[in-house]
Amino acid sequence: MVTISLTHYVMLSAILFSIGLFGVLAKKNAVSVLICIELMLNAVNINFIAFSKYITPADFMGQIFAIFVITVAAAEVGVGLAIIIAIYRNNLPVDLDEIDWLKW
Amino acid sequence: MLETIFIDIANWIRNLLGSAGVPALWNDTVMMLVKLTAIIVFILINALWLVYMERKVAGYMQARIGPNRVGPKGLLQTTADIGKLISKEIIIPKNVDKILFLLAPVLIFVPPLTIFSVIPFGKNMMAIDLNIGLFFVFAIASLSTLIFWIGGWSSYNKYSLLGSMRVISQMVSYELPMMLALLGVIMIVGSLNLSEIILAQESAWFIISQPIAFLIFFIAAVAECNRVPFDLMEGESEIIAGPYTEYSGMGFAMFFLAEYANIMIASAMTTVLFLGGWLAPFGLTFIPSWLWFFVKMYVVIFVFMWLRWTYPRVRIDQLLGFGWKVLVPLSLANIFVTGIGMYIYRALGW
Amino acid sequence: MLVEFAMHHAWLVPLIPALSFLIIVFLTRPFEKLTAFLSVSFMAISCFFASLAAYGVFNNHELAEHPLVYNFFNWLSIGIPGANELQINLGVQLDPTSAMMLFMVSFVATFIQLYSVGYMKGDPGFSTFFSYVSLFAASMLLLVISSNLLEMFVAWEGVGLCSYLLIGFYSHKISAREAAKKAFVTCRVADFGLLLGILGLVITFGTLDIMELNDKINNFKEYTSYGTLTLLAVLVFIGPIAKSGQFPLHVWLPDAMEGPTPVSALIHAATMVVAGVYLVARMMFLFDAVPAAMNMVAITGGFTALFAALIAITQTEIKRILAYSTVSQLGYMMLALGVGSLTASMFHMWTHAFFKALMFLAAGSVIHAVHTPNVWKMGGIVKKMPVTSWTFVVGGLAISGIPPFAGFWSKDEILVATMNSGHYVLYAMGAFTAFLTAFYMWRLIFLAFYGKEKPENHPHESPWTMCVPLVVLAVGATVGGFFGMPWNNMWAHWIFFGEPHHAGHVAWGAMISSVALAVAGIYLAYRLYLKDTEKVKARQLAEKYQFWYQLSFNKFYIDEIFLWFNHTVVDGSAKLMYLFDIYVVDGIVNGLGGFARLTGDGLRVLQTGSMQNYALVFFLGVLAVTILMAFTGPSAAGLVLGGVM
Amino acid sequence: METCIYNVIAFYMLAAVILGSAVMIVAVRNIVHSVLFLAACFISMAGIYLLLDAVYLAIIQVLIYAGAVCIMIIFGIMLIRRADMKESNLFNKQTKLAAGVVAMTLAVYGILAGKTAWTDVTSNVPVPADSLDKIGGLLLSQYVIPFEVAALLLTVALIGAIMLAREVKADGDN
Amino acid sequence: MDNKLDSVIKELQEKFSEIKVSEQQVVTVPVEQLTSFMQMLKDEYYMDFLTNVTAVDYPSDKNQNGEEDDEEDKGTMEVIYNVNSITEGYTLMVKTSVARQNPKLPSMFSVWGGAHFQEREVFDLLGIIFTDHPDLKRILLDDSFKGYPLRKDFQWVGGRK
Amino acid sequence: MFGKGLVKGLNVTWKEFWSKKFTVQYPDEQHTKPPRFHGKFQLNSDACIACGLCANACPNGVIKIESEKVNKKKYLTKYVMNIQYCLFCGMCVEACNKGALRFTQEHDMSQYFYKDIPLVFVDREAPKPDPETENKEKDDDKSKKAGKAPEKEGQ
Amino acid sequence: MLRTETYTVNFGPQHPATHGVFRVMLNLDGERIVKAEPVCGYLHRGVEKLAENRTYQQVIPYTDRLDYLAAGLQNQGYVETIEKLMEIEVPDRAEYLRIITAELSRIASHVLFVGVYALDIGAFTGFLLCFRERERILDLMEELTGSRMTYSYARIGGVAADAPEGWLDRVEKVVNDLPYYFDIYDDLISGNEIFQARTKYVGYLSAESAVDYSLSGPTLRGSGIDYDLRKAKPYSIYDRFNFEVPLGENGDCFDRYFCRILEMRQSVYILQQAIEQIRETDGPIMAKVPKVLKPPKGEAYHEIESSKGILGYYVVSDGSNKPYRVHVRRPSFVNLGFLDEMCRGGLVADLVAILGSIDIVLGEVDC
Repeated sequence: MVTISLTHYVMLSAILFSIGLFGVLAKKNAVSVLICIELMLNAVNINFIAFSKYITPADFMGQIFAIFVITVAAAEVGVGLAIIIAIYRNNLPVDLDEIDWLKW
Repeated sequence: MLETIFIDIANWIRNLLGSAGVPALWNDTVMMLVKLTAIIVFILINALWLVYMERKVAGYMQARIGPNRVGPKGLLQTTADIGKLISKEIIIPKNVDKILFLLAPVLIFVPPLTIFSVIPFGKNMMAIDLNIGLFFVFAIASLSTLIFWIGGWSSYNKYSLLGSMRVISQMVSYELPMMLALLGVIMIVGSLNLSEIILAQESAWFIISQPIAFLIFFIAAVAECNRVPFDLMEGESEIIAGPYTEYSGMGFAMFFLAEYANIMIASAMTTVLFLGGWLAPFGLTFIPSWLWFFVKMYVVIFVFMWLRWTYPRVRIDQLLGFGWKVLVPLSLANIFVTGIGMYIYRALGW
Repeated sequence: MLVEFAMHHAWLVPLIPALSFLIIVFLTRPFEKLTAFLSVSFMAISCFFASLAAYGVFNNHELAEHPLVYNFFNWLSIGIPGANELQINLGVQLDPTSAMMLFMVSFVATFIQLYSVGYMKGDPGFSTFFSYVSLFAASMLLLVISSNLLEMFVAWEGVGLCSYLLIGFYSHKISAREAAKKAFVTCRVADFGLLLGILGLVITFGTLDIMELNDKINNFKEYTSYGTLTLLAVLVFIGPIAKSGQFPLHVWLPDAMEGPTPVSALIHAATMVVAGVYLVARMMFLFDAVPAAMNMVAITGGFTALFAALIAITQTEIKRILAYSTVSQLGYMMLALGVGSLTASMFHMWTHAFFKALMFLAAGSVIHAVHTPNVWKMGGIVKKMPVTSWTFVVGGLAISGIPPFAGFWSKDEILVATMNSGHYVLYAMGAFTAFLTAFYMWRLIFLAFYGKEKPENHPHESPWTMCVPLVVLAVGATVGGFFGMPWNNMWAHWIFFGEPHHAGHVAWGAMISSVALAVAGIYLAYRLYLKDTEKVKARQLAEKYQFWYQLSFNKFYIDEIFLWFNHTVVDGSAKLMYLFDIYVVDGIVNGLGGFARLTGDGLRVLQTGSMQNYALVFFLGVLAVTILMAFTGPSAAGLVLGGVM
Repeated sequence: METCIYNVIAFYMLAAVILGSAVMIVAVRNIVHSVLFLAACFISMAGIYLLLDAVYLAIIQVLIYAGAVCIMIIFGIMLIRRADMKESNLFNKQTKLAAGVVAMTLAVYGILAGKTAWTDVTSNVPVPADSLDKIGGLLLSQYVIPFEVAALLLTVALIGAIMLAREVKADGDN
Repeated sequence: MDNKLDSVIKELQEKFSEIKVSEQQVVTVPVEQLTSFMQMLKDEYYMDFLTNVTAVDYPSDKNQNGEEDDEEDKGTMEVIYNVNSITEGYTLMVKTSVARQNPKLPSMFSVWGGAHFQEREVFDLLGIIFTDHPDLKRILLDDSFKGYPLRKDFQWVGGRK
Repeated sequence: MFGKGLVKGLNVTWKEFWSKKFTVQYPDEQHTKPPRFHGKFQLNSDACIACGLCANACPNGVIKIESEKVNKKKYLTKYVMNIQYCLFCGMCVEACNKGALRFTQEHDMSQYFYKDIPLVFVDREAPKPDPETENKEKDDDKSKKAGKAPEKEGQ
Repeated sequence: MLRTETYTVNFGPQHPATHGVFRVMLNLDGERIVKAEPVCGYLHRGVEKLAENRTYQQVIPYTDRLDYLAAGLQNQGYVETIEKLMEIEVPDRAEYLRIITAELSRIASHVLFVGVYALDIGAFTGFLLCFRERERILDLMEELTGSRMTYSYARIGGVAADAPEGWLDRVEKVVNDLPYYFDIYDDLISGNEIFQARTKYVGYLSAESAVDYSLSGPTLRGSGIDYDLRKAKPYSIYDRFNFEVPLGENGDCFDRYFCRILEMRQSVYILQQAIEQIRETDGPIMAKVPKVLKPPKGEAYHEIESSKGILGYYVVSDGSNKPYRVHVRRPSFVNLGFLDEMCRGGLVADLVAILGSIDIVLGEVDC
């Protein structure tokens, strides 16, 4: 009988994380980067919950941590979008390629 | 006998399958499928009937008699309409996002159908007895926002876009007071399980102990269903038909029917949460519980229709202002008062 | 049954006004009548509960020594559970002292709110005012019943906030805004001391619970030294100095008269300013353990009493006179505490609450009617406003210490206690203050209520909502003292520290002398301000003692001294610091900066400015570290990372 | 641990959907489609959570991610209008470099995951049935300070977002 | 008609000698004085309500077929304003005429906002140009329409057989 | 009190819900038309003298009349109403001195084909002038005129 | 409110809220209106030009088709202008019949307005209930004139036909019933808080700008200007009736709406008086006018108070049997001129409320 073990979840999370990372590094659109960050956070969440179930099922540490991750993610999206909108509002480009004001 | 008729049928099928030598696992699967299919069929038929009912109610309230030509008393009117709509061409305008445009009417039925799997129609009559059923309902219901938006956005039409933006802001704003209003109920019951909520109303329905919550919930439910006086999404005198503007044929019919499915959910939830679900009032238990449920549900649906054919439409800023400035503080106050009330109640031990 | 309920749910007393605050703020603000009704009725319910609780407490003698303490939930737990965990509970401590305060505060607050219905009519901020007052009452009541210092501190700050809001209620007036700021800042300065004291207590004794502290301080040698304890006591006392308007931080109190009159009555007569006294009373065990601190309290109190009375005799604004009188009376209370008589202090607080609230309200009524606060511009009001005037006269008799009015009994009690404890100088100061009190108070009465009518004033009696509280409080000011007559000594039987006093010991000498002083003061005022219709003699006296008059009239230039201090000392040192900063500190920093800039110029090619580019490099780094750690073993990684991991 | 063939099937199906839609999120050229794939990804992630006996988190996932975050992003996109939605989600210049880094990350991650002996730490205790009660209790007792901090964070984020996205008054007379 | 109006017209005649008054109390004003005249009507006689603006085409030959060649046309166009006074209760018809060849006159928009649409309509149907009008373009007819239909020489091509 | 109007509105619709309905099931039952109803036209071609007054009165040029002179008398050969242009103002009926043109109560004038829309009342050949009957007709004419007059008054 | 780029939306020409083929070009910032430019002419039929090629009587049916919702008023306006031109005295009975038709038309138009306005705001039931009452009035008019909407009833010098037997009694019955229905409208529509929230303080029109922009009718009176030609310059026989001119206070949509409701009540009052008086008036219904009308050379401008505002006819005669020039001063058209200013800064939904409240009829706007 085939079973699903912790490794499966960890691998799923790894692939998801990598896809998200690729998006963060390689997409032009700032919103898209935000989306990919969400993907990465979700990958982390999978790990948390999988560990919670397989390693410490009784004390729910992972699940609670995941809840906090979700909270932070929601806050991050809100602020991130607000920043992007503010940039757009000032008639500046939203493409990350062209945002280089960090340069000296 | 009548009380348990549906459960009996289910058991009979289960026994039949069992005696036919189907393994337990498969038996469960089949049973689940049967239940869900029954619910889907029920909803679809009900949606058809509700369209008819709406037209009848509207007619009667407007000094006319509504559909009366197709079938006895016009009962088959909606069926005929659907038949017509199916046979009509689905017009796909130029420049629309074709896949999403076609996907939206299909997806729009998914959330209501999913939600119905946890609603208790009668004593022990629910497809899935979920521990956090109430939460589940809201989680799934919040998805339909996205689907309305897909429909509106993909239409490539300014009215549709305006309508879909309205949908989003409206549904997002009213989800909040809706949930906050229910916190009072949840605090009293101490559970998110829908059957437990019903059972907790044995002594008094929550409409009596939580009248403000009921009012807020009902108003928010009307808004969530995009019904008058909150039907800004369609607002035919302003933005033609909102997200539905470009839909024709069956695509439109799907949206239309989904609206009724959503009304059913809203009224079923109202019934479950505030009107005692399938509990019989005044000890009239000889009427089966599921019948009570439907009676209550239809009363609520009637009120929905009654409102629709009475009130004008509010404006978008009034709608949002009302949600955020009136309903949200009121629901918070309700939670506060409920908490204090519960504490005093327990402290006094009355 | 109901009494039992009230005692065990004393937390309802502050909660009800808090509830009314919330309801007013969120729901009924637009509906003024509803707001007023709600606020007053909630306060009345609260008062009803409070009186029930007080009744219960005074019927249960055990509570005098073993207060009823219960915690209704665990508020915070800091630290590792089980080990050195600090449990802070939201609790209630009910003993005769707090029960008395509970009753007094809610009673006075109820009538003041009722009075405000009439006073604030037509004000655009009507509802806001009631919400503030409700919140204020809630905070004060919470302060009274709290069972631990943190809870008390929260309420203390709540009271401070509300007083800020209320003093600055007429925020369109610059003076009101300034007064509010002054009150707030002055109190915050002192609260810092209090907070330090509380922290010190926690660190030293590991608890904030008042009863536990009591036990632990009784044998403080196990925890700390005498010196530390003295320091803690002094720190704790700093808070009350400002809050209760003791010298030298009393400056905010007279200015605070900018608020609406009911606020003055509520905050500056009956409730908030006595919070400091109450805190000291609550922490009596702490001060009692340190005689030096005790003496400090006594001297501060006595000096404040005399000092404020001296200022009061030359003031012209009716509310300012009352304000300085309040400061003076608070000095009395502190004095009583300092000499170790909790009984006398609390007793004076009780009587003072009645007569001072009464006088403030009556003064408000007068100002309301004649539209000027200046006593010289009033006169002969007694004919037009009989209720107000006569109640004020009752207040005046009470504060001057004329038997059988309330003030006499309590003041006498304080003086006796002072004498008994052997502080003869303080006794003399107290006695002189009593004389001054009678003088300035009757000066006020004669100037404002009697004498010639001024033609420009058209006073008229106030509406019933304003009169009823006056009458009720006047009755209180008359009979309030009978609880503590030396013959029955009911008061001392209940509220005491250490051992209860015993009845029968009547100090006739002190009593007679204080009455004589009071009568002398009144007579002097009569001669100067009523008999002499042109006030010639008074003017002559002022001319003659020009220096002293000016000193008193300008409040001994305390405000100016503070200003001077601020301008010279604080600003001067700041200037020095500035010079140090720009030459020494900046010199170092600029030097470093120059170096960094040179380096940066070389390295800035690496700055692409693109966020994603940085992220890429960052991840490369993470990757490298991971590989190092995972594939080479911890030691090698540690080597590379410089022992960070 | 009850192993059921359904779980296996469900896992593989959900994983396929998740990864498929994740790839699409990155690959698709239209940002709106990207968001919709994101929603699909989130919903199937909720399925994974169900498999992991985290019912509460599954619901939270749907409610917050699919119901709120996606909609928020859509709102953001709608506010940032651009001429052609169809070309709104392109790759930048360092794509190839990024692909290299990601491939390395994945390799390292994979090797590490494979190397670790998970079975050693795995405990065979089933997840308690009343997880909701437990989580609620823990959140309000042991984790109350993080909980409050999270609440504070959300408030701060809310206010910050409003301040950032607030209408910029042109000329000050608008 | 109205005594009040009579006196007003008399006053007007004194102030503007060039105006002509017909039997029906219709005032004809030369184009040059139109704006100042109207402004005065509004400011001094409280004629605050411009009811109606219209125009009539009078080709020289009055031949409605418009067959003679236009270049020699010496005809005129009359623009008619009906002005009411809500407060005083009188009403006045003011006329002015412009040459048909070059139909131009100042817009009344600066005096009465109500002239906006009505002048646009007159422009649309008769081709009279109101200078200073803020937005003078066709209002009823299509932008691509040729000619001005209410001129007498307009020939309509098409219609039902 | 806020909400009073809302409740009143609900009350109105609730009352209407139970009130009498006004629907007329059209093809089955029909409203009775008043006598002056401007319905379909009817021409009494015998009474018509082809005078053309109706055609002149019509604002829209709906009526087309052709007649031929037969025996010194106008003989109506064609009477067509292009009813698609008709305003149903009733000017023609008013204009008819002979009472030949009338309104009926019939209102359903829809046709499947466009060409069927015009009402063709008369479309006939003029009879050959018959010299034999010419005199006779003259007599008839006289008698007709005599007989017509009271008839017209009756209308 | 988040600021976004403005974008243009074509509101119409085919749109449920424009009451016909009418277009408003909206510049929107989110849902806020930056500019609203009315574009009309989709229904332009050239009535003024047509009239130049018709005899004086033949123009009457065309006037019906301007404001087809209150055709009686249009007929009256035109006919009275010609009478003024030719100086014809109209018999009393004809005047009464004209006034009864005119006021019935006014009520019919206002009832329809109330219903349609409710529909614009989103209340469907009010729309149909209003139609029920309108139908009763139309039945009466059908009985009198033979047509339900385009009456062509008035004739130069009188009216087309006398009232049928018992007609006046039926009119009286309907008229007496009407106030009951107005109460229903008040309960269902005017009193509704949502309706009030949608219309109050929306589309503000100050008295000054209303006069400046030549607005008329209830639109003008909603802003508090007491200017009703029936009272200010009584034409026909309006000086024989006793009635009041209802005025608004705030000049918002609700006032404009409510003015009409009150005006209907006043119309009922006028009708009651008119029926009472016509019963005592016998006589001819036509003045003696020649068959072929050839008015003397000259011109005439005459205005009446129609249901939408001041309806003026300007007719120039050159002595022939056809008018040389006919111009119609259409209230709907002129009232539309202020739409942009009223809408600016409002929401899309406000546009619907404002457009509804000035009660345009496209037949009239486009002429």
